[in-house]
Amino acid sequence: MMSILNAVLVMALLGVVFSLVLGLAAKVFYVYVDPRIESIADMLPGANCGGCGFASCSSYAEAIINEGVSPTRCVAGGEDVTQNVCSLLGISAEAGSRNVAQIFCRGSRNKALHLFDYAGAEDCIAAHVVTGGDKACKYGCLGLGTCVRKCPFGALSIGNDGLPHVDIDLCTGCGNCVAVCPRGIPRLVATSQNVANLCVSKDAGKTVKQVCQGGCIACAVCTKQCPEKAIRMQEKLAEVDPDKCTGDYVCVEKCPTGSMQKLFTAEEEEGTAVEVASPTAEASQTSEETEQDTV
Amino acid sequence: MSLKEFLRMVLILTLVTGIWGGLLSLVKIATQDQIEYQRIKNIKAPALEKAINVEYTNDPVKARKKIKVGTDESGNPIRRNVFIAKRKGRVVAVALEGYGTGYGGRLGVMVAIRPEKRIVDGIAVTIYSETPGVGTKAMKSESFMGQFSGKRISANFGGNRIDAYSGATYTSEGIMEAVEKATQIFSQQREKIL
Amino acid sequence: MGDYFLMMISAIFANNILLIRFLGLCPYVGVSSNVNGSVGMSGAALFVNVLASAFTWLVYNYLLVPFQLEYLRTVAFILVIASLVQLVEIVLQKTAPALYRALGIYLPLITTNCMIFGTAVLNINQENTFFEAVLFAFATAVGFSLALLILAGLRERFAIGKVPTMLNGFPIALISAGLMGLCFQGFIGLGQ
Amino acid sequence: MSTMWQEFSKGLWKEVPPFRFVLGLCPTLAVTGKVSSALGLGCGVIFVLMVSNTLISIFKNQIPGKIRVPVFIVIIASAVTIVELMMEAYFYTLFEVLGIWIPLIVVNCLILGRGEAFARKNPVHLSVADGLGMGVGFTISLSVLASFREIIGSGTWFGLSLLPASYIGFELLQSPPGAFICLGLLLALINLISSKMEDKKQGC
Repeated sequence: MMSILNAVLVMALLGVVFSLVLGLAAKVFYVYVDPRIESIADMLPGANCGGCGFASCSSYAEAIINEGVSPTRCVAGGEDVTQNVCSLLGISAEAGSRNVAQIFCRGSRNKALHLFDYAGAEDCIAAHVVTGGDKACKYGCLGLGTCVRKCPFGALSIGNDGLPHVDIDLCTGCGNCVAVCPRGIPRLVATSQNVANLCVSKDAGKTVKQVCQGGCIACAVCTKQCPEKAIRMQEKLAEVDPDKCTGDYVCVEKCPTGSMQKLFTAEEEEGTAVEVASPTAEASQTSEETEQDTV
Repeated sequence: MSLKEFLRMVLILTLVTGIWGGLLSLVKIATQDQIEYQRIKNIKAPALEKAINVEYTNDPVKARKKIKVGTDESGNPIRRNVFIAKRKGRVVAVALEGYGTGYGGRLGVMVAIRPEKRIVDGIAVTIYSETPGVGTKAMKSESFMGQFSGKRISANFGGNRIDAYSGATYTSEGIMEAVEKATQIFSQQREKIL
Repeated sequence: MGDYFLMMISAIFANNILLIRFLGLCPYVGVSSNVNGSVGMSGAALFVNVLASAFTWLVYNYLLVPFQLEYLRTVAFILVIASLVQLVEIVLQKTAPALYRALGIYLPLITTNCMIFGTAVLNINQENTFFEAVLFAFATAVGFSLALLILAGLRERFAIGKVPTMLNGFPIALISAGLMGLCFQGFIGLGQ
Repeated sequence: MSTMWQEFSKGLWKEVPPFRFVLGLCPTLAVTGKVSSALGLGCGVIFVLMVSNTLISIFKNQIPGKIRVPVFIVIIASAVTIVELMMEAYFYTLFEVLGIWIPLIVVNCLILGRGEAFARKNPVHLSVADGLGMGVGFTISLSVLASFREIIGSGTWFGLSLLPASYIGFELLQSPPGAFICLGLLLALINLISSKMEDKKQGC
């Protein structure tokens, strides 16, 4: 009898002590947490899939409140969750522009100079570290599709030109591709922006001209021609200030290499339209296949 | 968190732990005899089998008795298990452990005694920390361990002639000491044991 | 002193908690896919493991043993660990927000980490003193972190390399863990 | 009845732990040196999983959210203690072999995982079916892995010699690192089978 009593008392004691300590600690060490964070976390599916670009649903909820991240990023939850979160925050789901990824390189297979046939690991990070890639331009896109594989939404694909392309309907602006690219080729751009200089090369104009027909050669024509003076040169690159830009596209017309481009328009001049792959591309493909066979 | 909510939380956790504590102690009480039996059987059965040479039909671990052999420093009684082997309902041998000091430390020896003849039936070492290959050789030696069988139990058990195992004097002495202590306990508590 | 040193070496290498004793495997496979995650997990595990071993040792020796309630060990220990983890979470959030942000998401995972509970039970089984228990917990957690970090490094490489599709993911991680285990077993001679 | 069967059977192939859900790995590797110990631990897990799923499902509405995990874990730990005491009393040799792994059932992520993910949200009869299915699936997986390791590692199965006495056991599989490698290969095999099965479906 005594032993039963002992067991009950000791266990109950442990229960009381721990619940008291926890309860008190929760009061003493109380940190104000916006109650909206918890309610948003409850609305989110709780799968911690990482599709939004955050480690867990609760950290996404925190980011929505504290950092003003868009509530439209949860893919797993779909429309319903987005609607619920938006109504909690009192904003409409469609309002304003959103950020999507854009590819800041036009060095396609027939525009950029290729030095050799790359047959190494199919991974941009590896290629960047080991050989620096097959292009003569050491700033441009490596085209091995690491961003494509990283994209949780299937919004990216490698086109026939050997460059990634963004399907802006699928892109949620999660920034996974931006984080993974060793050369910073994908960037997040607001859908309201009209034009952008799609080149990241910091080489001198002469070098750029030698290695790529599509790059920014820092001629500064656009800065002079822009009626709003919305473009200025920075580190051998023309940069557009989207706040000043009114969208009359003078820069796009005047740009000698076509590096300055209209954004978010249907005609993607070069892009997926290139049907015929250049001989170099074919050569590199076949060499890859033979390499795989021997391995 | 309101006070009411807080109290509710404490109460529920306390209730859950308390109830489970009680339930578990019931399970423990229901199983403890069986557990003790299993533990003793697992540890002592091999030594018992070795020590008891006469034929017996019962399970000596099941027919064990606990006897008081003295008190420790704080006055709590020290109890020891005595295993009783029977044939056709008659006690043919009792076995109990004695402890001595060998070369490496404490030595435990299971000593089987035939009560009606007052002689040692056989012995087996239960716990030891002797030097492998030296002290342990004595324990494995038939000629050394076999000497004890048939020795009479008397007040002066040490007077019996036992030859030490050469090269393992300390171990031999430790085993002798343990056997002597076990026989002493038997002599003193004979009535209680039988 | 030498004994303590040997005990630590043995707990870190020859009896590595992950690769030889098989404790704490779930986070091992779960968070080892990148190095950053495993650094966070290692820190959290180290911290909680030492604390939990100290607390469970005290509870066992000063509460359960005097009342002869050793059989309630499992329930009492897990209660201590679960509460401790939650407490650490609450306290860290207030006092060290930076640390909380780094370790926070790994803390709930630790409640059901068999390493913490296993270390507590091993301490009791080995009849360690309080100091030994804390030291053992520390060495164990170091061994855990070591194995976790090495595997995370390996797995970052696998992500780049060409692994046969059927081996991709968990199978290759497990096989490389096995090969690592073989290496760690080579240290067995040291621990004795 | 059919839904109960569904909940039960999903634990046997579709979501079989630890192969599909990599949950509860530690015992999977530690006790699979011999089929008998794998089966013994599996039975313990089935019992604990049934008890915890049932109780959590019954009391799901009474337990406040803030102390949900402590309460769940106390329920699980108590069921484990019952298993521990029973095993010590009636299956002592198994108890000795399994040793520390019996109390460690409590931290098997599978059990808390099912409580959190299933029993907390579903009625009692479905939770029981789910617990039984997952437990049986877990036991079968353990036994399969243990069979591989015991037969190839020492040429026996359930302690019976299967292979001729001249067979020298491949001892790597009996050692801890061998457990990892064996499980890795087994998972690869399952991946292969699943992908082959899908290929066939597409072919039709």
